Amino acid sequence: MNPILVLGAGPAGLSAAAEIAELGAPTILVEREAYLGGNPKRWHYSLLAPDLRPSDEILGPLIAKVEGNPRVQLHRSTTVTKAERLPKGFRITLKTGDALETQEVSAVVLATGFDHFDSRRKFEYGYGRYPDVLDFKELEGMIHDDRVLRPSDGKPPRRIAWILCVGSRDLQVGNPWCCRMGCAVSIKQAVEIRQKHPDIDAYVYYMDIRTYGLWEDLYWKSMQEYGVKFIRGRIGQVTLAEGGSQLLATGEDTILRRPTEVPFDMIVLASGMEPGTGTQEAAALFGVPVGPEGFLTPNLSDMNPVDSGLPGVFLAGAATGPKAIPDSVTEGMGAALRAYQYARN
Amino acid sequence: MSAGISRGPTDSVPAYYPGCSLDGLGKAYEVTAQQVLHRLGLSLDRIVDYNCCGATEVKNLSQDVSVALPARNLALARSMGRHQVVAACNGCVYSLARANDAVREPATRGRINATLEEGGAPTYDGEASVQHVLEFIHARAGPERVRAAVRRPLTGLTVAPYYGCLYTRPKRYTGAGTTPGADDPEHPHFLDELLEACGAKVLTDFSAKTICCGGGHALSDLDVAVAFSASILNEARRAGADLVATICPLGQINIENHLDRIRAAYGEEVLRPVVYFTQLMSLAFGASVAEARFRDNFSRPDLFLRSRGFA
Amino acid sequence: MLSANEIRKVVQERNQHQKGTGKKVVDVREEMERLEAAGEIVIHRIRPENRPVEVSTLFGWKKRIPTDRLWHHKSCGQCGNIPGYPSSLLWLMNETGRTYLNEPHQTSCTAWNYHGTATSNPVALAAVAARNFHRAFETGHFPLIHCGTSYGDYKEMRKLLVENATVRAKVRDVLGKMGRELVLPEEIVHYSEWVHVMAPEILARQKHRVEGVVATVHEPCHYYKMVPEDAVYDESIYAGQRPAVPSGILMALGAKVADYSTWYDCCGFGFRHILSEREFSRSFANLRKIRPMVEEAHADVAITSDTGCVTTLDKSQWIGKAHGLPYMLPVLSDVQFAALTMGAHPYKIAQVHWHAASAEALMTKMGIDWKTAKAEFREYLQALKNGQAPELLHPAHGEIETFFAINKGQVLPDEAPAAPAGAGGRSR
Amino acid sequence: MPIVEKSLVTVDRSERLEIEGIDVSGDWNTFLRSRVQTDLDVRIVDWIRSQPQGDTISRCWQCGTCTAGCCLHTDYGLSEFNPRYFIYLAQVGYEEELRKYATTIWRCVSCNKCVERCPKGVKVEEVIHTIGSYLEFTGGAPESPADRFDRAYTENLLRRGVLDEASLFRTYERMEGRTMPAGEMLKMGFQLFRSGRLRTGPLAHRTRGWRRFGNVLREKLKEDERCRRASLSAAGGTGGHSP
Amino acid sequence: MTIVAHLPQRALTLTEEESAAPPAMELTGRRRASPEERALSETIFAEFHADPRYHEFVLGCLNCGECTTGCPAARFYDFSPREMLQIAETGDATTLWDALQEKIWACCQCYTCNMRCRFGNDIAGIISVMRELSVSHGVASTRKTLAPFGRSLTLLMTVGTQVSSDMIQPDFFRDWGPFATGSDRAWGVGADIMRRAIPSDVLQTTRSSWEVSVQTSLELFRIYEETGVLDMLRGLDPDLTEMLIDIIEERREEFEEARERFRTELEGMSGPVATFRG
Repeated sequence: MNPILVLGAGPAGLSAAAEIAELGAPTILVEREAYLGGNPKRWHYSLLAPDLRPSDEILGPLIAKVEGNPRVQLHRSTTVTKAERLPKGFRITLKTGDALETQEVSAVVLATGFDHFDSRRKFEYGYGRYPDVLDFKELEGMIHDDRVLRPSDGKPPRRIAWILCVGSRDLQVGNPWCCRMGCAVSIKQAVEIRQKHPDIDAYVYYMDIRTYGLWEDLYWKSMQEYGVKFIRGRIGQVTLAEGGSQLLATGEDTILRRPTEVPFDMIVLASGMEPGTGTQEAAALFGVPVGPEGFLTPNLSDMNPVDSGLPGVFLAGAATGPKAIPDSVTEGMGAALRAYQYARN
Repeated sequence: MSAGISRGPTDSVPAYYPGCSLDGLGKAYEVTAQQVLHRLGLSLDRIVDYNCCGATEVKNLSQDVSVALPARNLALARSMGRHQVVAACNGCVYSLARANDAVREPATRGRINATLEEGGAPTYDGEASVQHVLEFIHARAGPERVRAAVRRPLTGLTVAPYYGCLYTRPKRYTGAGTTPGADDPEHPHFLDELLEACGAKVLTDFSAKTICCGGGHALSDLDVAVAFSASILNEARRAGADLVATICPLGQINIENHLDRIRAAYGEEVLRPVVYFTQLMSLAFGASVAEARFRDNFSRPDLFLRSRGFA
Repeated sequence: MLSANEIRKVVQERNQHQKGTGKKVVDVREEMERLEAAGEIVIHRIRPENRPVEVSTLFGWKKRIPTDRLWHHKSCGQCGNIPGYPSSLLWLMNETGRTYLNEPHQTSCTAWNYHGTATSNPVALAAVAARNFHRAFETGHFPLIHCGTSYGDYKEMRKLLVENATVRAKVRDVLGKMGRELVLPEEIVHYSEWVHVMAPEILARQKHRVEGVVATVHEPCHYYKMVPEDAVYDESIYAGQRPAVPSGILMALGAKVADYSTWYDCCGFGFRHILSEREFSRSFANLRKIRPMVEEAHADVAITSDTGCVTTLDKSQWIGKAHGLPYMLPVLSDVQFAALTMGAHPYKIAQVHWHAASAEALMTKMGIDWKTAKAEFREYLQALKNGQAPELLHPAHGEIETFFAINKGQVLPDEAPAAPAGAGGRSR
Repeated sequence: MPIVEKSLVTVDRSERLEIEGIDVSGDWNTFLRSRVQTDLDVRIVDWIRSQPQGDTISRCWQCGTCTAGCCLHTDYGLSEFNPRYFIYLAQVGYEEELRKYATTIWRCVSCNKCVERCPKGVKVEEVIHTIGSYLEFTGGAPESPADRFDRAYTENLLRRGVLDEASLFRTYERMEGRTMPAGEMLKMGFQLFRSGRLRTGPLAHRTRGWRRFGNVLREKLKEDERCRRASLSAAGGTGGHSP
Repeated sequence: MTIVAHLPQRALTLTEEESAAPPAMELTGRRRASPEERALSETIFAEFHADPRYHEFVLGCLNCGECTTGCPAARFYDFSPREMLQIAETGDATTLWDALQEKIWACCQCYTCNMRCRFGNDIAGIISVMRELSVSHGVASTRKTLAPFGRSLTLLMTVGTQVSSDMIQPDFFRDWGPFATGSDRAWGVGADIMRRAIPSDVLQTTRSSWEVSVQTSLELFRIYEETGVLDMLRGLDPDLTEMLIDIIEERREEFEEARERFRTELEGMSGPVATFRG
């Protein structure tokens, strides 16, 4: 049996590769970056919502399962440049640096993941212009390293605001979908900061809170136990406050029904999820249809979300839409199983 | 919250907490309640040296005082060896139950017991459950035994049952809806059943059953108190009631206290006699209009009842 | 990092495929071609003799700005109370050797009234626009819109006429009754776009250096917030994140264009408010615009490119003194400023005396000898009083018109008896 | 110039003003006052959370169930009485806006429907009263009739352990500067006396051994109030001052 | 259950009007709409939803409030574009009616809300639709609001401009200070001379912003007649409308007479009279 190709080594890809190996089949795991772990690794995610466990605790074992596994052929800093359909599977060309390598694979799992929305595209928030306007992925790193300080002057902030739905649910930037994670992750960050620095006031500007299912607990606790404040209404623009040392967040408090203009020391943007860099390429290489949002589309998303509908091509994780890590891991397993079944028959 | 309030063991003769109202302006309530309990073969043991429960007022000034006041009464009941305290006033039921809720927290209980000790009162172990006298009658006797005890059915009387706010509310304290023997928090019906058993026509869909009478502001916010009292009477009128039967002494007093104002603002036609439910039960059990102390009520139900042939 | 234009292109493409509420922005010019082919409309095309210059707009689309043989579509507010605004533009055209037509066969766009009192409707607005479009067409001159609101309104109306067959039919019917047909200009062109593309020629004639001048720009809302895809953007100006006009000309002239936090805000004109609710206009203009311009950006002058904005920002300042806001920051249009740098007479041409906030300090900074000019102007006024004929920038329009174009005595009734009060008059 | 939207604005103006020889009195110099909310003060909610009656405030998620059932808001039509809104203002820390309701918030009739229905276990009624206390303690706002009644009531019961209703009635009416017409008073007194209910003054009930307990509670009450106010100033107050 | 609101004021039987009235009015002292106003509000509500622009402008709302962020009116008025969109989207006849009384007039029509809206709503546009309706139905408060516009409406209807220099009288614009009108104060000559000093003859008119040919003004009036604007104006101010019709009628006659007198000159010309001949 030819090996099964897994494209992308984020939570979904890692889980798929580990599972295929577990089933006893050979796997080729291809990752564009030099490291394994995808976005969580890239941005040094701190604790993960909703259970507040360190991301390393989840990713660590997954990475360990593929690293040094004789059935998993690891290709870091590698992309797939060509895929020819065979009667069964594909002949693929791998490119590492300048080196090209051709292999035959019996099935493919596409786990190309997502990219965080580039907040510079939301001009009115001044991300990239004002150093104290952060993207929440950067704050993740700061929390991870326990150095929550204002980039502008290195001082600890007194008052932080989170703006939800940046680059999500917004036709202005062309992303009308919900990123699913923004609420939970922002609230989690606020909780982490309040835990460690109770003197920092945390405000979350929201339209709706979508801590769906059991994640609601995080939202409730953040209010009751950690005193995170929620202001309904979005910030429409961020400018420098008088004196220039603080940021002025202007918006409407839709409960107060009045415009608000409040100075903050730091503003955190909950940047949404967009189709990953590799997604378009993968779609083109393997002929998987892409939906209007730019994510890969399963054939029957409600019946079998990991089947592309094309023989031998399976999908997992945030490549098909915004997804949480546990869901991505689960989909990785599902896709692995389907790919294995296909490859074996 | 959905677990309900643990009621603990029941007493054959629970402690009875009269509260200031029943010893004061609501004397008719107390007298007729005793008559009714007696006829139904139920008895209660009065807490002799009770003190005011603090109602809804004291808590606005001090949490600890507002818990210590009812806690002293509960402690007295416990020192009488009782697990159950029955009160006839909605406000008392609320305060006592609220104290129970507060002392569930060990720190609070410690603080309250220190206060009790300092004041020379027995300490409270948090083990007394609180019940409204209506619930008590309903649970111990029930409509069947009431029906059996009726000597003179209240035939021809259309009664609007008025429960008031704090009888069931909030269920967090009273356990309404989730505790066996407690009434429904949104649609209470125990009074309906008892009065029906007495032969009266009860307006079970009376829309003002649990609305507030404004009694909390009986003196301090006359506009609200008058409007709310009037609205209860007006709803009774709209529903075709002859009189309003209540289980809440504050409600009764509040409405009656404002009769002149209600008359002036909304006209004579809105007015209806307002009686304690035990007065009606007592009447049904054979007491005379005088014995059931209908003359005590400012709204003069005695005149009305005599006009309907009740002696 | 994508450039602003690239981002907008991505968004535009994605929105075109968006399910649900995504509004697909269609290039109305393509639709116009289709309609013309179907014989429904006539396109007033920009011809070589209009000497067009190409610029790019919000989505990176190209827009051609004609620079010659233009039909001035005037602005009622400008002509009414800041006449130095159109005068400077005409002067600039004379100086740069452009031909144009400034004639009485036009109405205003009537959109000020519509946005102020709503005593109109889209069909009427479209018909008014189309009447003016046709008039320009029959003169063989390309319309150049002086006013930001007219520009916004005409963009909207052109879009409406293209997209809505019912309105189109109604308007064609109305026009037919007055012997006109439905003509839509290939581009709706704002005068500030003309100034923008004329920058090299203006620069070549610049007399006064303005390096020392700090200017703050107020971007007129109706220029870019209505039908945004028609506004001019340039990747070299604010990284393409804000409209390129009128900032571009100031940058080209060498003025320091200073940023301030409320650049995105409206001026407070409010259409209705500037006449009957000036409490609002003055509060907004002073507190949200002038104060930040002065205190954050330390501006010497506020530059804008619309009638209403000049009016509001300028005239509202004086009363600020009553509330501790004694700024009196000069407010000029881009074209007045450009004309001044080219040596236009500050009073005869730029007519700065119509402005409430004095521009004298600014002119000193620009090296303009306004004192002499002022004395000249005073003499000129006396001469006019003594019956001297006025100096005109162009031949008197009577020569191009039939006799009853003007009938001064009867244009307006002397008084309007039914009107309760004058515009902005006290009604109590 | 007319301000047509009179009900939509608040204004700053000088009734008499002349600038550079021009009379610009009244409308001519009127400026509108900004409605923009600029302050957020966590100290309000911190204090309320620290009070046993207010500790549930942070659970509120603004669903509005409380207001939907509020008899003052819904039945009485006092639309500015909005418990959900009061909680929000306190939660987020809009002190100035909250203070506008100082004269409304005490009108809560304590019917507890809000507490009954709150899906998150906020003791709304108690929280509302705590917010009221906050406003009273910090704002130097005049004591509300409800506060006066609470005090009169508590005073009254602390005297004998049980309430002397007639005396409470008299005391409170006096506090409010109201007097019952003599005729009415006599009529009522007679009816109460006849039915054996007029037990006031020396005739009133008294709880045995109350003196000691009452004194302890009195001290407790004073101590509590002192603590509440102290915790407020320890929290930095919010610019207000104790009356 | 709004029980208190059911309380009668002395009268025990509710009149038909009372029972149909929106609740809670007696106690709060808010003015209750008269039956005529209620009927009108229903008509306006129906017309509002029937307007073809309704579905084009109102798409949906996340209640994010970004529209309000940049709204100038919201800074000073108890007004927010979000609220207006909510009224448009979910309001009933009463809420729409209430909005027509004051709030629609607070809007500055600056279109900042449209530019900000992440849902693509046309909020300024839908407010215009509301305004149009209240104008054409002559809503009393609208008539009051627009009362000061008699002069500019006259100018607009007769020559198609809106503001002329003789309208900026120092006494009506005291807040603009002594030099706002470019006037005689500083220069010692009258307003007519100040206008003469403008270097374009078309602009030298004091009574209109620029000179407008008679033919053009008649064409404009024709447009108003044909497109229903005159009817709208009639709803707003019938007297003004009649006066304008008289003015225009007179002018038409003069125009026809002039056309007759200069027939020879015009002979052979087709289409519009005022043709460019340069």
